[in-house]
Amino acid sequence: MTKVNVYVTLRESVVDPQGVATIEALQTMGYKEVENVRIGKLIELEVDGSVADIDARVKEMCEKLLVNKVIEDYRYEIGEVAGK
Amino acid sequence: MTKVNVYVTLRESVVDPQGVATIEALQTMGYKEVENVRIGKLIELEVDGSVADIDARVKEMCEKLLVNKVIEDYRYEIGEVAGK
Amino acid sequence: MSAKHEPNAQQIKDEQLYRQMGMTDEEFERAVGMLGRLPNYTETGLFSALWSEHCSYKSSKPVLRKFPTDGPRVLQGPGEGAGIVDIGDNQAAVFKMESHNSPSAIEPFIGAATGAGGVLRDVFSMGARPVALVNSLRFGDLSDARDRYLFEEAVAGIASYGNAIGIPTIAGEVQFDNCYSKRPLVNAMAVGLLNHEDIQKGIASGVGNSVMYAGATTGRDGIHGATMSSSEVSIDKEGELPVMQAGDPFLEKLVMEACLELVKSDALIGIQDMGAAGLTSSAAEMASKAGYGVELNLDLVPQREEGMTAYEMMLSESQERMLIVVKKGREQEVTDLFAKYNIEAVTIGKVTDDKMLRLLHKGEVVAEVSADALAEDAPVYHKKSEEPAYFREFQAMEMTEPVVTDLNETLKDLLQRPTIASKEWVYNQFDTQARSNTIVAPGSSAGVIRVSGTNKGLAMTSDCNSRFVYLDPETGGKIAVAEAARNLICSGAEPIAITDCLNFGSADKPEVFWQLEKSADGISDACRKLNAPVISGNVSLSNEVNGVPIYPTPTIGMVGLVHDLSQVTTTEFKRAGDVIYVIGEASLDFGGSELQQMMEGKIFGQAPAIDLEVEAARQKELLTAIQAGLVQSATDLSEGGFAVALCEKAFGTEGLGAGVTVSGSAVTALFSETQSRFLVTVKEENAADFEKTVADAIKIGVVTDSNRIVINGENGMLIDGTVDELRSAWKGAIQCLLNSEA
Amino acid sequence: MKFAILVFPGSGCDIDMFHAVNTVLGNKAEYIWHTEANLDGYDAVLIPSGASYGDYLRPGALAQSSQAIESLKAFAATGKPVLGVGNGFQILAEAGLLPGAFLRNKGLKFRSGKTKLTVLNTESTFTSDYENGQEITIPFAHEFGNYYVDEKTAAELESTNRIVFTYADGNADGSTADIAGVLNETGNVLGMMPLPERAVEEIIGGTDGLPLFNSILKRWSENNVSQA
Ligand SMILES: Nc1ncnc2c1ncn2[C@@H]1O[C@H](COP(=O)(O)OP(=O)(O)O)[C@@H](O)[C@H]1O
Ligand SMILES: [Mg+2]
Repeated sequence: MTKVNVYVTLRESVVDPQGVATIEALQTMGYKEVENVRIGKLIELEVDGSVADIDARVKEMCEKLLVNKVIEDYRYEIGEVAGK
Repeated sequence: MTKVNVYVTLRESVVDPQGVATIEALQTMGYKEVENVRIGKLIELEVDGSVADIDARVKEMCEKLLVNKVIEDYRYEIGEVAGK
Repeated sequence: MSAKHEPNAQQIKDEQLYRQMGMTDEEFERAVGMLGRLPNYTETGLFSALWSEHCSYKSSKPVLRKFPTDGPRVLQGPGEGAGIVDIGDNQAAVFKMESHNSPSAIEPFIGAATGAGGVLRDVFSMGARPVALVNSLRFGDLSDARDRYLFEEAVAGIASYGNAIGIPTIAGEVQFDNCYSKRPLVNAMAVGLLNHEDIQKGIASGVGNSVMYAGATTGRDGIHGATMSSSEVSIDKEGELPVMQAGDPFLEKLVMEACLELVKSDALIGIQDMGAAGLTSSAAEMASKAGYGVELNLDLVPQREEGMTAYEMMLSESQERMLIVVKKGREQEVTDLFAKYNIEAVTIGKVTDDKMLRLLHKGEVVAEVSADALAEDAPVYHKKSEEPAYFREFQAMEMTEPVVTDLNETLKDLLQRPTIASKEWVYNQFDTQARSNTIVAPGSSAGVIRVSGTNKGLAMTSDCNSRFVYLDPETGGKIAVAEAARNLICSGAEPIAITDCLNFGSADKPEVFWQLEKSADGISDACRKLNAPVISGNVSLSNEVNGVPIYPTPTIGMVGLVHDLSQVTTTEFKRAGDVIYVIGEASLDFGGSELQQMMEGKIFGQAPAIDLEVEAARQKELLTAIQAGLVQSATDLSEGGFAVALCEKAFGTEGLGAGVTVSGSAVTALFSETQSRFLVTVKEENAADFEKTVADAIKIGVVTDSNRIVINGENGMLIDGTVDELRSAWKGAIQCLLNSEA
Repeated sequence: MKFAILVFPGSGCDIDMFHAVNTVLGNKAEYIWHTEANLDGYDAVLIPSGASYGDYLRPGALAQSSQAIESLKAFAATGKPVLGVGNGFQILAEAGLLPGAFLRNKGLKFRSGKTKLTVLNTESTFTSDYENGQEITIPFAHEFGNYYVDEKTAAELESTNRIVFTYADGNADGSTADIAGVLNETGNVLGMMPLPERAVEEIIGGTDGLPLFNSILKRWSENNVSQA
């Protein structure tokens, strides 16, 4: 079984209202040192490690389903084959 | 300016409705090799690098606001001091 | 792009760079003529945005002039953010419908959400508190995965915005047809209430008064959205993803509350939202309307991104922004007021007397253009109009009755057609009860909201059967208005005005322009006859995919006044023993019907005829009967005809059914879509009075407690089914289609 | 009896609560803006529904940054009643005044409509006017209505009679143990996802929410008479 982490972030020009509201809350709570907050997604996949060309398959899943390229960017990491 | 990535995931004992829907969709689309999907958050912070003890501060922010420990776990990475 | 790298005026002309912004050679020449010199890059951007179809209505203006826009209740007709009609007691209803088709085709969630957000700003910028949302949707028939995705996401987007801002969605419609495949229509309507003295306008008057900017910061999102909305969508071109302007309902709620507080202040001169073409349109229009000029210092505009150029700032369509003109010296009050809601409000310029829109950036004048030239003097096109060949062909066709072998099965099939099926899947995602004034939530003919603190109500609906409009635009236009009015009448409301969204293909096609003209004629006639003037609206042209226009779809949003909430009437049967009446007889009307589409996979022939005299008379009589308390339930006959409407009256009940007898040919009696018809139930003891009031009412049977729908014809039983089985076909159909695989 | 309605930026349904208490019940409720930190002089606090802070990060989470939360905690500690509905429940849970947390609805979509609830505890400040086991119909509207507590907590809530309402018609959103409303340990804080303030008029959402408000009023007058 292979672990894949997909990191999905909003494209830079897209407003992130969640991030804005969160930074305001942090600052009100006294964390004035926080200068920016962007909230994205972390998608953790467990994939059958025996499949051929995981990389291409993951990329495809991202483009077809996991990521909305009109507003989002992504990158991913294919991890070690974990035991279990 | 220091970049901090906070990774928030649902605790293992909690069923993730979005993850369940996503794995179903992926399998319908033919990605039978996917065995599990969990959807979490990636919170990217930019923090004033000159602040003392960033690590402790970030931990506090997580515990007080960014993470709900009833349902979520987290880890974070404090990155390089980026120029700009 | 930094200003240094912008092409200079000569390059723009020589290399015809204005074309990339959607301007024609003639339009560029016109701009040059008005300026008396070549426009620079920023100025070219200003012209191209404000002279886009979306902002200037340059192709549709001659058509819009046909609409009746006046009436005893009209306080504000078309021309402001939203129209206003008097509803008595010093109160008024404010409403407007707007299209967000183009963005919804690209990113349906955001596109639909910002549509709701934008039209809400139109309403509260008039000084009105929004009290309800309505939406009108058109999608492909759900057999295609992309269409299912677009539909699911658009509905979720509307829900996310309306629910978060706390305004109930109480009515709407969805039509499915493959002419909308990959080119959905998302029209959003907002309705608000105000007291007469709070009416605001978008004007910039009084030399020296301050122009203030409030709300979200400006980013590079949505640049040239207005021009994009005026062209066909191309979604697949790699690397050409436009940056969508995402919405923030949380911020909008705060901006709304602040603005509603601001309208009570005498410091305020004028207010307008930054919609299409953002800062450019709001500044130019406010100056032009008032007969003044505006000078803006763009360095003062709150910016989200670094290094923005004047061009980018002026054309950004970042959401949730307002432009406000305030009496000189009162700026701090306004800043403080917004600060309470954690919103930035800053002075960015002033009103001048020279009628120019002048922009300063980094100490230089970067644009100087007459405000009227931008806002008023856009070219007006009298597009070529030509009757399409299909129309002549269809008109010449002899109508025949479809051959149906199994009436019961056909009824069940019709109930499962997504256009007819229950829309619960949609409206269960909307908070329909927020603010505790919803008297009739989605599911009946129209939504009804209580006018807070009174015993009056506002009923609202949106309607347009675009198949009829396609077959016969003039007749279809009349039907759209008449159907909307019927829905209000059936709810116990007097129709008072309409807003509309004219969704068409490219007006450069003479056949499309003809559709536009003819349907506007039909709409105008019906509005006159039914006393419902047009007080606001929106035009969306170029709705095409691969050069094929959608069916002409002039959506009508109509609002009615319920004089006394005890008169509110709904669709469903109320109790066994009540008498069932049908108003109007069926004739051979299958052109564009749901049955025709279902059986033939296409539509053809003539649209059902409509006689506006008959329509008006029946509506008036039925409303009189309802207001006199004679009517238990009422609904109009629409898609699917009589049998579908009869079933729908039982679906909302627990255990009630109907036993009726109809005359004439079975298929026509059951499924024809003849116009101006209603189904009504009346208590036995009121039957005589009802018949006296409504001339064309025909007694056909009674409400039963049998949980069955039984329809007899001249030669025996036509339909016999349990309400439960019919209901489950109708209820689950959309969900079922959405779960299907590609 | 004087009610405070806590209003956070983005709260939308404060007006529903205001209408229910003032117009329908003829009592007195006042809006308290989240920056006003003083709840002295109020007999009960109502936390309305809506999307405070846009429901961003997690519904109810960002309200924790407001001053009002500290005064709310102090108020709750006095034993006076606190009622949070919808987003108000989420705020109370995020503040640690009630156990549990909220996940997205099982079906992933915002859902609204009316739901049937079973009343399980009629001893509480909030439910004495209901019958035990009574089925009531109450409107709801939420996207994160999927209430989560771990098994141990659920068992504890049950054995201490703190589950006040359960869903009686299918629990479509997936809440643990069908829970629709819970009390804190001392019984003076109630959180529920359905919206009783929208069920106080026949012509709007029915009247099954009225007994809840009447229970609060009754308990208050009993206490105040006995103190006098
Ligand atoms: N997109 C929508 N949003 C809200 N309500 C909707 C929507 N679509 C349909 N509805 C509601 O569903 C009910 C049935 O719609 P429809 O079949 O179009 O009614 P009618 O034929 O009477 O116009 C109406 O109450 C309508 O308001
Ligand atoms: Mg309809």
